[in-house]
Amino acid sequence: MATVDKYEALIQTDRIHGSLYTDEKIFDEEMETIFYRSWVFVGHASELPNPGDYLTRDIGRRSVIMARDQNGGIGVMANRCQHRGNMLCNQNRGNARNFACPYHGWIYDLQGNLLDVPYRQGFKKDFANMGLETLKTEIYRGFVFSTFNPDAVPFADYLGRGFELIDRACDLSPEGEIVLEGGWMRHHFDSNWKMMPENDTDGYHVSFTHRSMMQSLESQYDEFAGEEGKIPGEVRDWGNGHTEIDFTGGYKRPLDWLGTTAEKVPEYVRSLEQAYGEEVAKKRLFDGPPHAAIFPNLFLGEMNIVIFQPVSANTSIQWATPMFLKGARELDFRLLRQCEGALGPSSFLLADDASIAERSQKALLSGTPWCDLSRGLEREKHNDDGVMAGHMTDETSNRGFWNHYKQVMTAE
Amino acid sequence: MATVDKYEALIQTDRIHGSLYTDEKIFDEEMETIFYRSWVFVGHASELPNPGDYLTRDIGRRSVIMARDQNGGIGVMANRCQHRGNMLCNQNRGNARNFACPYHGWIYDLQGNLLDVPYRQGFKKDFANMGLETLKTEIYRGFVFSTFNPDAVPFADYLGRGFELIDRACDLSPEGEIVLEGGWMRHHFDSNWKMMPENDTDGYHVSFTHRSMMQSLESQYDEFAGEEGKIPGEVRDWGNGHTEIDFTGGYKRPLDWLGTTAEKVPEYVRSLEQAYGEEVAKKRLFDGPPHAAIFPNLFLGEMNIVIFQPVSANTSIQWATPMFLKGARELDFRLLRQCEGALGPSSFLLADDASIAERSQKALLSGTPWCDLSRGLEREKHNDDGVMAGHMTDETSNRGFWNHYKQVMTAE
Amino acid sequence: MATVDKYEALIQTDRIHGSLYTDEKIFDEEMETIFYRSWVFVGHASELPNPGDYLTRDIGRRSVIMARDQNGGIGVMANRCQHRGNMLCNQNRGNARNFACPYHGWIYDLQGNLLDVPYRQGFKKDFANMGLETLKTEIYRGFVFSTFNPDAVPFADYLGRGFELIDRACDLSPEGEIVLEGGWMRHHFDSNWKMMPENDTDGYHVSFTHRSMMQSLESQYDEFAGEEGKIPGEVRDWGNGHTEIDFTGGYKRPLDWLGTTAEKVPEYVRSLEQAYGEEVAKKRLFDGPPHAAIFPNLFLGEMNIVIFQPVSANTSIQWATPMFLKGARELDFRLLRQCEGALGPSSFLLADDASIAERSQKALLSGTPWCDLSRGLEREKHNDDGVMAGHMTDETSNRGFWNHYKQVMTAE
Amino acid sequence: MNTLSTERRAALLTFVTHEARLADESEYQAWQDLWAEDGVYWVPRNDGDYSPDKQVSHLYDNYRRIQTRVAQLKTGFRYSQVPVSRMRRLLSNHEYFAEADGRFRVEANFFLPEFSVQAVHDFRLWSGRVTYVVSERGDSYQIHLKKVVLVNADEPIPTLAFLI
Amino acid sequence: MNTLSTERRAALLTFVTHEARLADESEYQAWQDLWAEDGVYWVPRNDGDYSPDKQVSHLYDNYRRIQTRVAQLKTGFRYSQVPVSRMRRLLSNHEYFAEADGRFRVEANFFLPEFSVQAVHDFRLWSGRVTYVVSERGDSYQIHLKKVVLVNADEPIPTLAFLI
Amino acid sequence: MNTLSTERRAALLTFVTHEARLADESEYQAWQDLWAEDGVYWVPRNDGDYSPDKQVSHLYDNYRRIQTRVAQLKTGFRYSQVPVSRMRRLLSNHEYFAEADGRFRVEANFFLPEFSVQAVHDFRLWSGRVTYVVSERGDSYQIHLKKVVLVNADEPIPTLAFLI
Ligand code: FES
Ligand code: FES
Ligand code: FES
Ligand SMILES: [Fe+3]
Ligand SMILES: [Fe+3]
Ligand SMILES: [Fe+3]
Repeated sequence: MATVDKYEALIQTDRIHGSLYTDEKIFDEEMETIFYRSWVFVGHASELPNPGDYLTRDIGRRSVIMARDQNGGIGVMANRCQHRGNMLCNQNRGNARNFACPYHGWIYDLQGNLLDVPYRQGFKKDFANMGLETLKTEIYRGFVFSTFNPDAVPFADYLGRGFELIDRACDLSPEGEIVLEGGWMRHHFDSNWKMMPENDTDGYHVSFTHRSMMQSLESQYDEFAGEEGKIPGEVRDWGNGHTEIDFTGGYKRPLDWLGTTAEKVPEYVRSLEQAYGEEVAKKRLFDGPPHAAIFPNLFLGEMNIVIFQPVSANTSIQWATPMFLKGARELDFRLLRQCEGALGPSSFLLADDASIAERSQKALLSGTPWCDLSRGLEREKHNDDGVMAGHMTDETSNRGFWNHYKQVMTAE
Repeated sequence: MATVDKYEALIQTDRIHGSLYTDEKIFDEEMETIFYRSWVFVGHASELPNPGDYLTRDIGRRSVIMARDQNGGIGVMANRCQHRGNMLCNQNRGNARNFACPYHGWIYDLQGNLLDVPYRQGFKKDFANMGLETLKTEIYRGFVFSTFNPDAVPFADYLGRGFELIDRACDLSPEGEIVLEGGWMRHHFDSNWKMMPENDTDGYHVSFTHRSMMQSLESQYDEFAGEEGKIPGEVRDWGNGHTEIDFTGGYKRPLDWLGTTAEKVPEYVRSLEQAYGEEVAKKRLFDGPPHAAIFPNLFLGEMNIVIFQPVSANTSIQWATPMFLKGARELDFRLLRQCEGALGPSSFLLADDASIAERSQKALLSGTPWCDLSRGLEREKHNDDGVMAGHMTDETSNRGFWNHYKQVMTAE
Repeated sequence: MATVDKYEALIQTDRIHGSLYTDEKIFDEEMETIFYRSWVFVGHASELPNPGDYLTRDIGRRSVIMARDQNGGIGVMANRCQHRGNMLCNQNRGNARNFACPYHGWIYDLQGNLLDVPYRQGFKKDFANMGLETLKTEIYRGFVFSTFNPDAVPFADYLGRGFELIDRACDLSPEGEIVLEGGWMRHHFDSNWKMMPENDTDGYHVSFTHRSMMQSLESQYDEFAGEEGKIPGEVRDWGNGHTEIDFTGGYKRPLDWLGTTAEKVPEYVRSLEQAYGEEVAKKRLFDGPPHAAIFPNLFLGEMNIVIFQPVSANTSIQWATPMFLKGARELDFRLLRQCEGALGPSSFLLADDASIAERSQKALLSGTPWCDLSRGLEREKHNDDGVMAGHMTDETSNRGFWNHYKQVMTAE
Repeated sequence: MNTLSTERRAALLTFVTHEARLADESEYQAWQDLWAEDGVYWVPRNDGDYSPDKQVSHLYDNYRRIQTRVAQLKTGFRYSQVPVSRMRRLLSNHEYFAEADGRFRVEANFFLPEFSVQAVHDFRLWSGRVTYVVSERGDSYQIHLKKVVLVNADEPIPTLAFLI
Repeated sequence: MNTLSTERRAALLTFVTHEARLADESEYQAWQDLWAEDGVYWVPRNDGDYSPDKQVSHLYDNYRRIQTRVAQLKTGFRYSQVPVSRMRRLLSNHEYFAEADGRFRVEANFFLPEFSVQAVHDFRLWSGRVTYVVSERGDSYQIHLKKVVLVNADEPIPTLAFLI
Repeated sequence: MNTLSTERRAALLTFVTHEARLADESEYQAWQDLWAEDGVYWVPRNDGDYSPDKQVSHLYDNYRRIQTRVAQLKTGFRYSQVPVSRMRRLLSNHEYFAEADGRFRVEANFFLPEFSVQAVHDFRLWSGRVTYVVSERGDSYQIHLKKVVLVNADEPIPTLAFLI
């Protein structure tokens, strides 16, 4: 109850309190409530093409193993031996028949079942109770979501209209599938994780934070700097904390979002038309991918997939990989270079967002001010499809994030 | 009330408890009570000679901007954008027409007023309420003092007899003004900030901590090592936490405090005589500058100005710059070299004080002992001018600091 | 009472909770209860051969000086000046006539008595009350144990049957004395201190953690990998938290524990026989030294002496030195090389234990699981001598540690 | 093993030392001028034992993108380098090799304790191995490849907006 | 002071640079092959001004123990080096000396920012001075002594299971 | 660009390497003996693009003050160096220049991971660029200027009582 009051007080309609970014106790509560009791994105099935493939990843502060078992199924489990708690895997990825603990040699299968313990006579407990802690897991179009909480809300309730956003991404593939084979950049931020979803769906900062890029490079974002009344596109609150910037309104030609034209990627255009028919393909080629954050830690960043990883109140890691399209792998080279240009530590774009986030974090650590969130409150409105939309420069998307955050943090 | 009791218990007449130096909670309370609710020294007007000149500085953990506006006035304001909290200035100093936030381009004038926000239609709040947080500020002879607390005690009540100490410093200038143009050394200490004012007004340690300097360099401090009964000078508690070592009693000739003689600086002697008359000048040339700490963070360190900057319970920064005298700038070279010799990371003097402070800090972190503060309790007395004075080696000055500290920390 | 309940809940017969390794509050309570209110090992008399010899060491977070005074007595005292708390000694070891504080020159003798303060007239307190804080100290066969708590349980009650273990070590010397003159390696672990006594008396991990050593080097431990029913030796709980692995059962020849034979060290064999008679010597040469942990911080690691030093919940230091035998110093070279091979940062053995401990620590920080401790619960039994013993691979020794730990942490 | 002459090695050492200083001092234009038009500036995401056409890198610039990078830095609004990081990198353990086509390869270990001053004022440590492929141009050299393999290439790394 | 010829110094520099790279890259066998059979590999517990026969060292290997050390690393189960630390050490401030019996001594300062990846993912800093005593073997050299004096030799140090 | 002969450069390298070792090893007197009587030892408070007569420096010693500094260190009671810091600095990226009047200038980047042992037992990192101006004296050189520009010269720095 006290906690509920706290978040009610800190998150107001037109402003939020700076301590939400800096308070380690709030961070702890977020880990428990958001990262351990709710659903989070873990990875993508295409990262584990073969049986025995596994990778490790952190959910909040907890390390998990995501593995493909011999039957081709994908499971997610705690990366910690049930004996004395040793870390089972200390590599980022690999292929294994099973997991052997280096301390005393206990062996688990790819689903986390305890297979054997050395010197079995001395151990009397039932193996069935000694498997790895496994997470409840759901996969939608290859996107693997998990929760530590067996009693979490149904997956569909969590994802809500996020399905539509994932569809929009996958539907760009002639085969309806994305492939994450490009490897992940991991970019360390000395700032709170929530600045990542906020910033990534903030249309207001582009001309200022990215002024140097605007001056030195033509990009698809150029359309979105200009007179207030003439800026195309909009920001959206899809509910459930999922938020978006929609750039479609600013595109002039098909494939603007890929920085190219249909003539230059005829193969891709053709396969999309073959797969979905000319009309559907045309629309998709014009509209392009979503630029949308799925609460709490996934970002469909146009042709990139991004994960937000909280580390502490003051540090986080942003993961990024190009979203390859199954059936259109001739685009890989272009997508790789675009990914490096937009995201990661040396990018033209995110490098500056990261520094701005670190400036903010440092300023917020210095005193505990209110942060204004009122922009566009008066002019946002529900679109026909029921999604709340605002002017490209408005804080509708960020308010969407915070509304949902408050709801989660104050839920019984 | 519990807090009041705590400080009553930790600060006794003849001893103080070690946790006062090491407890992060106490540090937090000091920031709130001393650094954010009371007056502190920020900088000197001479650091900002021209309109548009600004510098950033930390008050406790809070970054502020001190700027000279187009009318020549000096203001102090929080270094944090009122929009989403970004750090406005990330340079130590500069000259600006106004302050533009790099995140979304909000613009503030030199007094902190919000001038403009990009895409104004989306923002409906009254600009008058969205200016930077400004600090209540008073300037005495160029010394800028500020407080975050609009209801702080009147400035004169805070400074008390500190006016006299500042006067003593400024009156050494033929024009009555000091000039801080020499730049600041910043010396990092792995120790609590309170060790700085304590040590700087402690006459007891000189022969021991500074033994190596005594053995390798003649200095004005040589007079103050010797038999207890014959040591000249005294330590003083001026009230309000302001404390002093007065070396005057040990000087043998005019300008001993400058390590020189009247013959060698005839120009200075002449201009002082011209400005104030021979008699007054003579006394000033003999007595020299104060060696006095102004609570909580200013030290008039003879011909140097020093700031104590707390960073955490276990770390602090000591700032130091030579105190140039307007109308006697021919002394600059000498003052620069003396400043480097006495203060800063490579100095003959403070380098050793810093290491001793770090040794103390480490020892106090290791257990929580009492620190004795009884020296000279029986022999201290009020001088004619009402100031409490003790033997050069006594802890009268340190008791003065702690008495006031307790009063501040336990005030309603 | 709440604290009692906490430890009752966290430490169960068949499992313990991971927070015991990671919670900084628990660490603080351990420091108070185990390291400051109970007895701990400090050092060995042979480290201070001459009057005036001293060394500094940390008990928990507190630095102490262990010194041999002019009468040859050994004392242990806080390494902190009674005046303002400065660190008295900042060297690891040395020889001194007395201890002079560098800050204001107070002087203490080798027993910690205050001898002098500079400028005595100003200091009115009784010197008798101003000596260094001295620790209650007992020495058994050169092993120096101390406690900060004047009301600690009698030393004999603390050490319990640990006397027998120390005897077993010292009795290998023809003169009944060990000599610690070889210097200490100090190995930094990013893990909790309790993993050290646990791991050092865990017989279960040897074949797994040390697999690489087993494959590349013959050693006395080879006998202890094999079929469960055929593994010789046993683990023991001696009470009072003292625990052991006894390898004797696996030795085939005298001096197996030294990796040598009687023929190769005839001098040693002869002097042992001369000192104790052939029969006694024979048994000692066969049985060898103990491999036993004395609660909380001493490890008799066969021919090495080891200290566990807690630093924080997540960091510790393991000290190690070879145990030289008075009257058999021709073994020194062999003991030195064995010490380096087994213990310390570059050893064939402990280097891997350290990495395993750090993996465990990291995994335990990631979530708060239970750690199983049930192995061998059903088959452990009391030996004739009343000591609880288990199979070499069982957790009897670790349970012994935790039982005592719980008792100490929940005692009134 | 080292078939290059002492003079050649000395000249190559002088060149890479010069390149390092321009990078340290944020002399963007002069640094760009060292590049050949087929230049590739590469910071792989691990040892570089993958094809940059298949896997993402921290940075994989062709000459055109090098120009863009430099142009962006020169605007003065590249906030991740405002103010510029303070840097004095060390190159050592140089090894020199002759390549085909009259090119030369220099490899060296480096350590760069970047002092970051944009937000966090602290050192950020950069350690790794740099490979240069150069050829003669005028009385100096031009760079065809600069590949910087960080020891923590496959770990989270902070913003890398300066010239490494 | 430096009576060794320029060529000799260059050859010695090439050799120690090569040794450092093998250690960096965990090329265990090739590294072992550099050693002479009377080789001593020593990391003293302070400046090394004590007899290793009287005092314990962090590491004091004769040739046989060097072989054991390498064999253990090569098993792949030396957990303190699974995965291997990522390293690119710097040697600099080289000094060259002629020793008796046709041996040569090279001293250099070094800095090794080990990136540890076994449990804690972070830099561990190693700083000190290395002394090599070598003699010619074939067209290269063999190592008789490698002594590595850490600046924090007499302090607690983390696990040192890689080749330093 | 580098008009100095190979021999000259080698001799200058040997000299600054020697100077660095004396500083590392707290060989105070031998270090002082390297100085010319017009020597200036300067650690500016930023890049050194200001007049030390107008602005304060961390350290600005003429020969007399160098002597005082050394004398103080030699007392054994310079507590900020009791015990002395453990140091092995690296100089690299050397550049060599001829100056007027037969003097020579050597510039190099340096990194010094000081292991501090007076109170806090930990590394303190010092990074920057050092400039020497020297001239021949006997068969070696004497120092007229040693200017040490720290990358964090304009930031708070810890006690710098050793010879940098
Ligand atoms: S901790 Fe995993 S087997 Fe013991
Ligand atoms: S945070 Fe300053 S303009 Fe938005
Ligand atoms: S603190 Fe030891 S003499 Fe003052
Ligand atoms: Fe952005
Ligand atoms: Fe002092
Ligand atoms: Fe072990």
